[in-house]
Amino acid sequence: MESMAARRTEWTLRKNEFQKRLCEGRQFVDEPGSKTVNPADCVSLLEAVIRSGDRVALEGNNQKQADFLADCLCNVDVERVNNLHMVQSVIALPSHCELFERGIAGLADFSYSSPQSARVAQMVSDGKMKIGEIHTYLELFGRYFVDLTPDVALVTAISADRAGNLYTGPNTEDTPTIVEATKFRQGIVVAQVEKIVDKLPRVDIPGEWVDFLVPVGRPCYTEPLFTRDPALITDVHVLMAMMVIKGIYAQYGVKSLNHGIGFGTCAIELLLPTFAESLGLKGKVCSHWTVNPHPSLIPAIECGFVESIHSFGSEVGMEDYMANRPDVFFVGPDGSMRSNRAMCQVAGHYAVDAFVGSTLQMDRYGNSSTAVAGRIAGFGGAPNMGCDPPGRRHSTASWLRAGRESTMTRGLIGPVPRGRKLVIQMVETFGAGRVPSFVHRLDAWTLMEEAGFKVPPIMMYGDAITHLVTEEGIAHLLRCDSLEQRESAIKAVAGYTDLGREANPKETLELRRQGIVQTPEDLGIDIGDANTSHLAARSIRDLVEWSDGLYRPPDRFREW
Amino acid sequence: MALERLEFEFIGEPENGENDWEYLHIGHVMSGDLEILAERLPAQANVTRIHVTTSAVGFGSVWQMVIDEFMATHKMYGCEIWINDDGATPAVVKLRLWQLVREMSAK
Amino acid sequence: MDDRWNRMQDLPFSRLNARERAVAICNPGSFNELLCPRSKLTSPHLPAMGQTPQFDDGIVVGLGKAGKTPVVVVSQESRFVGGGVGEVHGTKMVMAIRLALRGQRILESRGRSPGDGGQVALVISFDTGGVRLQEANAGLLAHSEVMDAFQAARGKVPIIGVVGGTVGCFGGMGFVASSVDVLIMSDVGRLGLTGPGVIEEVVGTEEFDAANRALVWRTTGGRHRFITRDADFIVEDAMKAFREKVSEVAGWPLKKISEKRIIGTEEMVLEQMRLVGLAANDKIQDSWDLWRQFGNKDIEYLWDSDVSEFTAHAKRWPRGRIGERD
Amino acid sequence: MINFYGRGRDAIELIVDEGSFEENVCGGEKIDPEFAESALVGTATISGEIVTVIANDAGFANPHFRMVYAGLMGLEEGLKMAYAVYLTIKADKDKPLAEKRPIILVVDTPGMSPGKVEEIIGIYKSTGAYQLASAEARRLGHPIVAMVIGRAISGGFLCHGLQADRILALSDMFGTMIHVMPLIGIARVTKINIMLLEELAESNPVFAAGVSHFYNLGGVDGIVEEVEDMRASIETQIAEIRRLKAGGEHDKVGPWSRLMSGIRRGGRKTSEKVIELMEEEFEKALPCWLGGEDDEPTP
Repeated sequence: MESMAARRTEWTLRKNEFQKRLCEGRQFVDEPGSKTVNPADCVSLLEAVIRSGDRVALEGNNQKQADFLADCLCNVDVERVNNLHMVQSVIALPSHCELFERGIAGLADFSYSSPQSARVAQMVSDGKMKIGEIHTYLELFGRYFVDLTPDVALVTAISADRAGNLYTGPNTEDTPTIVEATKFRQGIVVAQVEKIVDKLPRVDIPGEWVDFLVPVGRPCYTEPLFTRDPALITDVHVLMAMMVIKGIYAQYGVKSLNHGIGFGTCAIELLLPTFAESLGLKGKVCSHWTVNPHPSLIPAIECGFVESIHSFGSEVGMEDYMANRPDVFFVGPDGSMRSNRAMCQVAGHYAVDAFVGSTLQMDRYGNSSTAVAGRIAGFGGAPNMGCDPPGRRHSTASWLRAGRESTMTRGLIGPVPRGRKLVIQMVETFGAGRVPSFVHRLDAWTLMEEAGFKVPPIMMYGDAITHLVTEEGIAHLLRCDSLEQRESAIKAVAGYTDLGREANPKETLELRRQGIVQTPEDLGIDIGDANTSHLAARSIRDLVEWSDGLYRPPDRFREW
Repeated sequence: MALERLEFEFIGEPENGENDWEYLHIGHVMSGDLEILAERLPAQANVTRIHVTTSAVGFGSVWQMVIDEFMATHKMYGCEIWINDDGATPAVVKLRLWQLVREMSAK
Repeated sequence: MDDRWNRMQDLPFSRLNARERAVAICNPGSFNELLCPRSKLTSPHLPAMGQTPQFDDGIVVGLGKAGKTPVVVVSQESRFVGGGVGEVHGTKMVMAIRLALRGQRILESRGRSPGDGGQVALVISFDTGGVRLQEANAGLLAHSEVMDAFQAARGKVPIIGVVGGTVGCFGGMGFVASSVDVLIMSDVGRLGLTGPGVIEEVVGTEEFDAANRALVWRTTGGRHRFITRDADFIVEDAMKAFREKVSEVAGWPLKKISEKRIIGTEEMVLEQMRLVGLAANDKIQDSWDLWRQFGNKDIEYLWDSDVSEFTAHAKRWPRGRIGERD
Repeated sequence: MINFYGRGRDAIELIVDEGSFEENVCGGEKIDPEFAESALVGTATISGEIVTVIANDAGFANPHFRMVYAGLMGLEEGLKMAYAVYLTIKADKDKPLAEKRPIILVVDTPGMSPGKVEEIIGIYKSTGAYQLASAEARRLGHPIVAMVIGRAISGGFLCHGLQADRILALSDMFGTMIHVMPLIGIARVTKINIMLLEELAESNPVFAAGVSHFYNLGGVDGIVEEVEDMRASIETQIAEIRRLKAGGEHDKVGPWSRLMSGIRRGGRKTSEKVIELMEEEFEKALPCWLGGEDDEPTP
């Protein structure tokens, strides 16, 4: 026999390590056999179960935050616990940064850091934080099961029973993904909960997957990230939203979709019961959604536009409303909604006809970026929504039509029919402070140089974009048959920006004739009639009324 | 820090609408927005003067283009138009001008 | 024109602009603006500071009719420099009061008496943060002129205040709004002296978080002001509701209107001293503490109920009967 | 140079007859001496004539309201001053115009109390009440003279000072401060460059701090250059006010007269245009509004 590698004999190293840490941690439980740790002992607990250099998943979501555990982790003895490798969806709280400032953590792999973007950039430039990679959510979740499996997970739930079963309520978000990755590779799972109860409404995480419970006595911090006050929607948003509805949704018959959180998409949602209804689109468009429970969807739901909504997370104040609309939302036997970021990301990636987002900057190729120099904000989930998944095999009418029109990409596979997801970007030609949105060079390049990234942080690559919508019109980029034509179409709707001023009026007319570019006039939309009076709701209060009082907006949005 | 004042003048045949208006006023001066006051000149007048007062200095050429487009589209000859602008984007300027025209036809 | 008037009646008051409010609070077609945008009488001070002026300087003044009563209407525009009172804005308001009084004298000279169209009323829609800082001194002086003109009008021209805009009524205009005969608010309206941001700066975020809008409204909003009787009426945030209430009140006998005042006599000062006594020594931490003292039990219900239910169930300050500082 | 910040009592002594000031008595009625002590009210004589004195004593904080200190006017302070005015009116209610006693306002306040409880109760009523009381007393014939000895700031000045018939101020030399907000604050809130504001302030009195700016706007009727002149200046003003009121010229005293002074002094030129044009348009609109003289009342 040729020489062979020595056979491995040890098979339970991780398990042994787990047992050791479990024992050390158990000295802090309130009574033998219990999983409950007094909040006052939480720092000691973390010092007992976390080792320097560990990979730690600290639950940081778009909405709910394991804020108490984050604070405790900031207070561990840095001599004992340091050099941690943080893996988390969102760097959201000041305490998430504090870990790096104090030297407790050194390396981060994450998806999104917009709430702390300036501080993250500063810490990177100061050498306090090293970034492994910035991911999309699905990528990061994928890596939890490959090469970024956490040693310790610090998660948050609403309540637990003594056996450790967790009830997450509507904001389930990342908890199942993190706990599954950690626990099944013999990691330690610590959960902060508001309180411990005898009987849970439902079990979101089985008790045997949870090692320690910290009853904090208050709800964890939860950000109402997807609440947009309709009062802030402008007439320009309404104009662009009308164009999307009439020029894209109606034409393609977009039934399933994901919306970003901009005011443009908010305007679309609020025009469904009015403008879209008047076009006879009810039942024909926007019936199935993979979005967070945007309060601005309430009027469309109430008018019967919406059949189903699956969500990444919940939204503060929407709990009662969702519980009372179980035909629409994914509601458990207990009566409350359950979200799941991983599932919803998969759905938004593979199973929808269209994604609509907005961006800060776009170049002549249609590459778009929200990157701003001096800020590291990450990607979140948008790139997974905003792309055509090559793995998709099922068909819908919208998908097929978009595929037929995709002149340039169709050429690569011969005569085989194939569909395409619509990826729509809404961009005002000038942003806040009259900064042009169309640029020759994206700020992402500058950020790449500043932060030492290998590629510029592009949110959506130009080849993914099928439609660009500005106040000047729609560019049906998928209908272009050459790069030159795409560029002309982009310039044709780039208005009075430098890039837009390069447009050749004759060429623009030809693009309009071919239906590649459509102005409001081409679509039969009167610019002078685009105003917010068309919105089904024009204030948070209108939304409350639409919901029959079931929507209870967070205090910061109640202006009456 | 001073305001910029821009003047534009157009000459052409007024369109024969049966609209019955003396003056129109829309909008508010607030960050990123503007007010427009349009006053009708005597019936035979074929000149339109547009007076822009803006806090955003140095955008004269963009104003020229937006207003050219407006006049080319709507041919509002025979008016005096006053604009007070607090840094509106071209998108907002255009929208307000078009809203003015709609207001006119509603009168 | 009446079409537009009709449409405005169905809209929230808070959403309309100052001119629309002025037009819609009067009988259809009756509003006649003085110093309308065409007069282009703008602030000479803002341009020097690089700030764009507005043709009406953020205030609409005019003559109209509310029900059977001729009214002078003043309506502040909060979209323009926060409704701030500058030189032109302030003088327009002062003049409006003086002209209302002059209108009243003209009617009297014609031998008309209240009841046969012989009573002029003044209606002021406040939507302002008070003094416009760019013209701070002129704005401050204008406030004193307005207060003096109010006193001159007392017992002659009823003054009806309306607070239902998005900014509300703050700064020196808070004094002015408290000095009217009858104050009508919606629950969107706010009345106070110091804005929430400044209070937060002074007392700290722990005690007063200006981003907590519910707290801000609880402290200065229409519901609270109705309970403390600073507002005589609370109406829905609807143009129609405001118009109907204004028309109704404008037609009341002068004596009945004057009885609604909360300040302006020695007795009222003593009453207010008793109300203030309730709050001494940090006894009141939150407006709801006061609501409870007046006998309100289900506070959350009152807070979330619609305006008609709120009005029916809210227990208000019994005016002078309780309270003494201990 | 001396200043009178927080020295309302000292200033009173310089103005009234020596030893004549009796605290917490107004129009013969007593006021609780422990109520709102920084609102200093009382009765004194000037050259033998009885006057009511209302002043700030910044030395007292209000133990019951923690945002009332350093001369800030709180809920109780405004009401107490208003009460003092009403007691004054009551005491002289049967007296002829010429015998209505003067009210002397000694002004040194940095403003109104900003606080949560102040908003819950509605501090605007305290100051509103004081303004209405002052305007009423003035219109009934009481000569009211305000003497600004230190700080006359924003809402504080509005309620305690600006309703007077005449306003005197010690000159800038005494550190007298009259303004709504210092330039640095205005720059911060309006986001206008401070250098530009400083430059504009030299020629335009409309926003900048200072006694002379207020003088040009009409907001101050006279500037007193020497401390010793305060008393005589006040007496002169009282005599002048009496003369005007006796002649029925109520618009030549008080806030409206200051607007007119502002126009004359060139500080409020635009106001003049507003007044003219509004009167003109009003006259034109009258027939449509109230009907012609011979019209029947319109239903």
